[in-house]
Amino acid sequence: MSELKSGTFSIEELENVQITIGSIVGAIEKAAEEEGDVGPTAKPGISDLRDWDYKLLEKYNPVYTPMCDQCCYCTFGTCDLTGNKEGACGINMEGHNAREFMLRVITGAAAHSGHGRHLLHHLIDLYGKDYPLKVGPSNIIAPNVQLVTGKKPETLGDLDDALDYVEEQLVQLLATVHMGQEGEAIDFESKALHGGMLDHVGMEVSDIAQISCLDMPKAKENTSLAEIGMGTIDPEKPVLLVIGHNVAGVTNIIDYMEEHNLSDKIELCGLCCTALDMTRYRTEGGDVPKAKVVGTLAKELKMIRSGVPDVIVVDEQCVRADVLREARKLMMPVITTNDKIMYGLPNRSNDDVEDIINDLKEGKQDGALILDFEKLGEVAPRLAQEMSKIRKEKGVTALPTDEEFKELTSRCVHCLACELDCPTNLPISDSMTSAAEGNLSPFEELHDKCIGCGRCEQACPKDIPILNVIEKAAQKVIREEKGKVRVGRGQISDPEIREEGVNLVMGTTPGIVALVGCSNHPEGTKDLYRIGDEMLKRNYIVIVSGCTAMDIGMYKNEDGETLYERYPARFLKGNLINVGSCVSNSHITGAAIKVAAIFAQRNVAGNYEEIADYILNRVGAVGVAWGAYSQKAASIGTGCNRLGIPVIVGPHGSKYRRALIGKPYDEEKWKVYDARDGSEISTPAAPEYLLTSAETVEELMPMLAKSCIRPSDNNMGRMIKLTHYIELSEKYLGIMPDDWYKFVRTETDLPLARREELLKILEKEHGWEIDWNKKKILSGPTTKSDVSAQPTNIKRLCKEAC
Amino acid sequence: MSELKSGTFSIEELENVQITIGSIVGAIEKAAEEEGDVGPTAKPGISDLRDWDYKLLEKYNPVYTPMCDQCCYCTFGTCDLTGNKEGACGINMEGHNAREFMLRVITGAAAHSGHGRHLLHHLIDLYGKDYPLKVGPSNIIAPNVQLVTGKKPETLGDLDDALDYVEEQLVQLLATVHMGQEGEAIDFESKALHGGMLDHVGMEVSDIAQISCLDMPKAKENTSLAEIGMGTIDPEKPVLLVIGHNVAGVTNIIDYMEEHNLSDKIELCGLCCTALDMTRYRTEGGDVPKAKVVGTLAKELKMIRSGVPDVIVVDEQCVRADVLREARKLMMPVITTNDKIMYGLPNRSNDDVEDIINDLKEGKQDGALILDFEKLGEVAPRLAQEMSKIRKEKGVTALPTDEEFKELTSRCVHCLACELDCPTNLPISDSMTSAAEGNLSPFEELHDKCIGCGRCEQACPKDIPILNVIEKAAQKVIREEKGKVRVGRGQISDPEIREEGVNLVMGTTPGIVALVGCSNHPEGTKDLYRIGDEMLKRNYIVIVSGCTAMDIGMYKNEDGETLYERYPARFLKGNLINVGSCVSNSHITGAAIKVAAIFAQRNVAGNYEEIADYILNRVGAVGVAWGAYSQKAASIGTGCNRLGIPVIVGPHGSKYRRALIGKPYDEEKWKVYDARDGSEISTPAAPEYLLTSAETVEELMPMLAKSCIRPSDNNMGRMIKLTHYIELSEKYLGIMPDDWYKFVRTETDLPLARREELLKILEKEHGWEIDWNKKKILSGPTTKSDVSAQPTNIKRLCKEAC
Amino acid sequence: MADVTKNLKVYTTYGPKNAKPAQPAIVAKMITKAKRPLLVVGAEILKDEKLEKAIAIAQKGIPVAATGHTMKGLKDAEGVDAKYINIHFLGSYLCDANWQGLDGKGPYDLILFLGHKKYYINQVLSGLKNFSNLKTIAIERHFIQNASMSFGNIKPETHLEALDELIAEL
Amino acid sequence: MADVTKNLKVYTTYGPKNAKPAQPAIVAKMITKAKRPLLVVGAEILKDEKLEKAIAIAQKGIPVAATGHTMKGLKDAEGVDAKYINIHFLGSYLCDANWQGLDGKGPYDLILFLGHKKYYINQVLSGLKNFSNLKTIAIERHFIQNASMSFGNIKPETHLEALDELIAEL
Ligand code: SF4
Ligand code: SF4
Ligand code: SF4
Ligand code: SF4
Ligand code: SF4
Ligand code: SF4
Ligand code: SF4
Ligand code: SF4
Repeated sequence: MSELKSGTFSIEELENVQITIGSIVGAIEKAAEEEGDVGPTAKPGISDLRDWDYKLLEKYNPVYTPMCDQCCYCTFGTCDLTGNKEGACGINMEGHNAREFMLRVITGAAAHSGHGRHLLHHLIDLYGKDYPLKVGPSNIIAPNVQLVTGKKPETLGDLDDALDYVEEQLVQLLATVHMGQEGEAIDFESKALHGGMLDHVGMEVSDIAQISCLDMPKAKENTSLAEIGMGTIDPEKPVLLVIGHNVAGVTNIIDYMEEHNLSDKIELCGLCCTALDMTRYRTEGGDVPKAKVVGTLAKELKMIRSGVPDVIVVDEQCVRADVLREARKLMMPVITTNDKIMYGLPNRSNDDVEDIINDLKEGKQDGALILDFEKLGEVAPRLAQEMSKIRKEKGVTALPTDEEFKELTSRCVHCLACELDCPTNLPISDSMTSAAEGNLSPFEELHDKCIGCGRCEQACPKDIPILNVIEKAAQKVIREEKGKVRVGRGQISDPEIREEGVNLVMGTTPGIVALVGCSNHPEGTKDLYRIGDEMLKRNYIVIVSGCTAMDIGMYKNEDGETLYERYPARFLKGNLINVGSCVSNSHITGAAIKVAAIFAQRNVAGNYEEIADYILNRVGAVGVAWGAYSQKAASIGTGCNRLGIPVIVGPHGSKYRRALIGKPYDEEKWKVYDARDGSEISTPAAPEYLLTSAETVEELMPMLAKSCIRPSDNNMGRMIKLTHYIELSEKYLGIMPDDWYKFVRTETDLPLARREELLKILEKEHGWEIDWNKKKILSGPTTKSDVSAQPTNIKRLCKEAC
Repeated sequence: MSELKSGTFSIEELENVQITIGSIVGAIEKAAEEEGDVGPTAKPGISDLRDWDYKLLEKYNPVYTPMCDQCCYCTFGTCDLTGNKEGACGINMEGHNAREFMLRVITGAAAHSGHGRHLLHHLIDLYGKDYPLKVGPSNIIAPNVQLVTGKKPETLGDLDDALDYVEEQLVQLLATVHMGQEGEAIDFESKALHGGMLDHVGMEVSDIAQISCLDMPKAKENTSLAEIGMGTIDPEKPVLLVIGHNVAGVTNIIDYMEEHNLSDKIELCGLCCTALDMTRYRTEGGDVPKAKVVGTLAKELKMIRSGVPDVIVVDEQCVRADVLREARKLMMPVITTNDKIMYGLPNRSNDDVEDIINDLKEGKQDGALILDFEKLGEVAPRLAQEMSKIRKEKGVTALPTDEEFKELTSRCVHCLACELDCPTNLPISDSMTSAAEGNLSPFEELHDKCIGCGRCEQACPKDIPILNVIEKAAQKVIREEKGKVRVGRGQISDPEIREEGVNLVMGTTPGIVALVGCSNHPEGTKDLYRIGDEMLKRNYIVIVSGCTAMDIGMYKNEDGETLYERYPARFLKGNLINVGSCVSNSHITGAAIKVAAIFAQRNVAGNYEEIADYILNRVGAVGVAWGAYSQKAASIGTGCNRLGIPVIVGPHGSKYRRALIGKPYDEEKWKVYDARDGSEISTPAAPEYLLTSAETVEELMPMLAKSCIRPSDNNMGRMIKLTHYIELSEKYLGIMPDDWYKFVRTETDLPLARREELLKILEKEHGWEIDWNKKKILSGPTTKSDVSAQPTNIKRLCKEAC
Repeated sequence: MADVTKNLKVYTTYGPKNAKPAQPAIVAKMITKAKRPLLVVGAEILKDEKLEKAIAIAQKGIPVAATGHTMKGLKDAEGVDAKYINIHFLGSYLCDANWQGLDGKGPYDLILFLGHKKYYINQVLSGLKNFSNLKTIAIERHFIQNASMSFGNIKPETHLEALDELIAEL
Repeated sequence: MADVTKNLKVYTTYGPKNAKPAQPAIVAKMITKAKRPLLVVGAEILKDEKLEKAIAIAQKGIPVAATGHTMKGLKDAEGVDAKYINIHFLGSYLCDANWQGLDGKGPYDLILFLGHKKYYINQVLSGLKNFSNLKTIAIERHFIQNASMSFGNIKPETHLEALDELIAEL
């Protein structure tokens, strides 16, 4: 075919056919838009969903808890904003904090969509723009993309277009971080919500691209189980460790290993989401995962310090900045494979494979940047074999010997500097004393709570390698760190939604609890197991992803079974679903969107406000980012929030600087419209927050149950949800909740077994009128019981309105 | 024409012609690339120019001066990094600071390209994608775009493509701000340089789009002079004040005013770059500018507090965050017109013009968001007329009366809190004393140094409205604030470069001094006048833009003439050129690129490294951002740096956190190759830094002369440059510079008038051998005099190399 | 007497405004003077003898906001007026001049904090410090810089001793 | 005696590590003990009597780095060994263990600062504090938190008095 240039021209011998390249491109765009109904906000700009944001923000007020009282953005500063003072540009603490929060959100969103962009370039290079998207038995292939951009993507090339939009918008948002832009906190809040929404588009693009091209499970129920834990790694074999989030390059390593029969000979293992995505690679058919998972970010430094890896390959995101510095000490070459992390290493992408291997083997360089994945595929496993020999020969040791351990623990002068510096103020000093006396259990306990950050070591005036001491002390525990993680299954399929949607909207499935985020837990990884266990027993749908999907698989019941082994993985009540890696979080919002689209037949494309309103009022879902630390968790949570899904973070999450918390005592604020006639319905605050932190797992449990209550629940649903709320409060706090009665609209809402008792309380403590013969409530509830009411926050969706 | 969808299909009756839409798009891309030679780095990714960056960074070392010893990016933090400690993610202070710097750079770049995107959407809406770019008599329409993307843009639509690239890359860079990405400072440095380069593409896109569509001067020499200064505004007329950087909406106001004969009846004036761009609008033919300029960001609060404006319209960037809060107190409605700044105001874009005017007039709302520029065009001037009447009737007063002034100045308890909070620690307390005693001159003096930030007021325990006191005291001075600013002329044209290029490369034009940036001057605005005056007298080409273009026009000589009136505006030695607003800064780098392209016939498209190397070694240009405060100044400067242009900032600029400074005493580092044969040439460090700060204007002067010395200067050029260097050092520091001799290669390099004196010094102090008969240097210089040497830092560009 | 204000070292700082050192006797005096004090007790008290101290303070007639799952330890204590509330919610309500308190009896004027994770309570207090005028006192074993007043970084034993002194003076 | 360390208030803070208060006599003692002290003088001294004080200190045999255009005031002073250098360059070279000083005689061990803009010198010192082990002493009229030691925020008169004391003890 001859090459066409831009401009108007005609095709040979066909004078009256004129093609204008510009307009063909335009026509493509137009055609795509016209596919089906498109709602009012396809590819919304910053201001297009502002009305919706304002509705949310009126109910859910930004609560600012600054990480710093100063602003140091521009050279007019540093400005002291303490007490909501104004800086030199006129911005006050509220405005600046909202801006700071937004910056974190767009940083997270950029990490995901930047990852998506890299992956997409790579996959389009390999498979072409016309390669079709394949995500499983669904018509709604990409709910977030379709909802936001107004277009249903069909090919890899279509994803390009969605990313263009995301990138354009992220740059608009980043622009507003500049001094002298937005002046009011509320509009920074709206911008933050915008960024969160974009994040889910970026994540979805990333994940469906890799699902489609890399033979990952496509909405499969029974994916395989992968091995997880430091205890599962065989240190006798050459160990090739990969760290990061972007599996692109690693697939070449796996392929090379298979082609060269190395799969059994090399221990290929990973940390963070790359690990999860390795287990998804080519397991669509139910194959055994091709790699082991070591664990989360919290294990990075611990794994390196163990001395076990022979070669480290890093890609992007959540990779400790000191990997090269740490690995160097232990003769582990580091290969960087992505321009986001290059560590100052020489670019060997264009060099001969043998030369690279030789230079690294001989220690001429600490590592190499290899952007050519073909070469990476060969270099990494071959080098691991070589290094394994060399390192064993040289007797590279890592953790202290027993003698050194004694010396180190005795060296401690108990100055407590380490504890002051430890993000969680762990009791290092006392543990040193115990360890010196031969009692390792304090350190064993500490090991689980320790996120392996190394900050204690930076502070110690006696230069004790504290983390090594902890790890040495916990060797016994670490050897037992063996768990299972179900391979990420990708999307929730349309048929599943069709089956379960009604239960969710009516409330007879008590709710969806999405456990996401990282490993910054306040009290160790068992927290997650406890949450999952409790909620699964109670028939909640528990969805996990990323690091949480890992940590939750590290605990077993007395039968030695992890939760994954005990609970099935369909989108049904009482099921435990691992969607996949961080970018798979988009499938959680995706499922909520699908409920509105499939169960309620709402139009998806470009119809954000209506769908979000539907979800806020009717889909009892709550997100938990218990160990959230990263900016990505902020953007994921914020994306959930704009879509009407509340999110709870662990105590460290208060450092995101802002929460969205309602004031249930301000009853005027909680009215909704009835879409049937535009009349107002008084409702209790449900949910009463969009983003908050919780202090302990025990506090979290009843909060979860309460967070799943929605105005649309029918009586049965309400009864089920109230039962769990009351039971969990009694179990974990020892008390009936203060506000349970607010959710009661009729006697049939009350848990059957306790109906009489509760009616009495209603009469006595709240002055409700009860007809004791019929056991009926005569007066009291704020909300009238009316199953067919259609709660909405949007006036224009009401029949009689506007 | 029928609409085409994506996919393969054939045209009626022409079965063997098949068109694949996907590949047409591809073909367009390909075709564009093949237009002329494309160098090795079209649309470079983060890693593609890393080798070049490393070459720069080896000579010019990052110097970190943190603004804060902590990092608060993620919830593992806050981490204490004092003393280059590592945080919880393993990043150390160096790495984090490099990251912080990069974040500021991409924030600036995003502000510019986000602005460009908004403008481009708007102009494409009005004029279509095929609208041709028109920038004046040049073949190189967009040197930065062509250099970086490898494509020469011809239409508005082509600019779209360039912005897509910029946005994609900015998001990649923002992604690396996330915790757990890049680990080494040097690669964050390379990323920062990447961001700076992108910024110039974004700026160029913005400016050539508006030049093309809005009848702005197109590389014109003798543009008109606009009035500038608070003293030029007639408060008796209705005053409509616009603030910001994006002229898009304001053009509708101007048009409306002309159509309705209001131009004489309303005082339309502006602050910051929107003001400059208003004066450019439709003055291509030399028309009188359609608006007055009030001044820079430093005048924003002062202008509002004066009470003079009746209505304020803001767009984006450099707009004080408290405009609405301040204006409210003085009954000035505020109209926001861009989604980057919305101030929480109700969106009236879809409302009736009369309704909007009435609501604002009656004070029902403090202001309105109007994104529809047609409506804005009508509302703003009409409202200004209405408000002028109303505000005069109500007798809205602003500055204190004489009596109030007395009371306020006496109220001061001299606690010095204000001075501690003032960014420049101005002597407020003593000035209060003087003022109370009737002596206003200390405050008059302070007024010029005061950047109107209002921080002092936030600190005052006696609630003295300090800024009002200052402004009241300075009323006499303010009434005299009347200057001139030459309307921005846009690009330097190809013919100009053809004429002047040789003088620049040979050094016979002593150099280009680009004065850019904001109003954060250490000692008041006269600083800039002094610099301009000195360098123009010495035949340097002085280029100005943005706030500097404003401030430099505020001073006059004894004949009452500004520098603009004294010096012509062609790209020739001794000329003073105002390129335009902030985004016009791209024309400064553009001119340097053109020198390489036109004078040296180097290929531009996608040939970044070679062009930058050329500029670094041969184009004696230096940028000065004396009052830089904003992130944009950081990105502009960094873009200059990657292209080989050194930049000096004022003392506040040290708060950008990092400089790039060489070590001249480490002589090994300063060798360059001779492109003729790949041999090494020893040269003195010239320039010896890429980014540094200077303490005073006096220090700056000799630095400027020295910064224009380049290895390629011929004898005549070298003599001229050395003369200025020595003279300026003697004039401003009182001494001969220490290092002047390092630049001498032969006796003809020495200033003629002082040749004998200098030869003596060379003999006596530096031990050089002199033939006193012939007055010739026999031995001594490190660099051999060889006019045809071709200095380069890139081995592959050498003939005998590789 | 327990000197609780010796070690006021901060690991990282929020800015120029930091808590003033507080000695137990002074704190007791301030509580006595306050019209509507509130004791905010966190779940860390469940881990050791701090629980008894918290109860003893509450028994002096100071209403308690029990955050986290602290109610577990307080619900059966006699003479303790404690209600559960999420601490982040509490932080938000306290900045609202219209909030009438846990019992609806009107706004509080002095807030005491005991039994919280250091980093968490500092965050909550960062909100109160910047967006309210409330007097806040941390009687924790760490220096809580975002309170108006705080004990220093002290040893657990000193901490218990200081709490006893405080109780004695109420 | 001028008490120069009374007011150590910071407007904003860089972090937990701040300058220790320095009294003139102590500073004098430290200078006397130092092997290679350097006095870095900024252009603010040209504005008042600080110029004389700077010269007097320099005349005690301490080499001077004259930043900005300070040479204007020093070039004709007798017995003063002063060289011009840009302060940002100086900050960079001082972090380089290989730099042999302005006169090539080897690295400095104690750096004094006088006559600089507060915000500017704090920035330069922020580099030295984080990336060198040099002892740095600010004898300015503001508390310079990023120095190792500093005078406090004092009045101009007190400042001159303190400098006199310092000179007297050298
Ligand atoms: S905002 Fe963060 S980086 Fe800036 S001063 Fe505060 S702690 Fe430091
Ligand atoms: S952005 Fe505003 S508050 Fe922040 S440092 Fe600059 S002037 Fe100060
Ligand atoms: S490595 Fe563990 S013990 Fe040390 S500071 Fe980090 S979390 Fe605390
Ligand atoms: S910092 Fe070091 S010496 Fe001090 S308590 Fe911790 S381990 Fe012991
Ligand atoms: S990004 Fe690193 S240094 Fe910064 S707060 Fe997070 S863990 Fe600490
Ligand atoms: S802060 Fe107010 S009272 Fe104190 S010196 Fe300044 S103007 Fe006077
Ligand atoms: S308004 Fe002027 S005097 Fe006041 S703090 Fe700002 S610069 Fe200083
Ligand atoms: S020069 Fe600076 S202050 Fe002026 S308009 Fe441009 S960015 Fe804003």
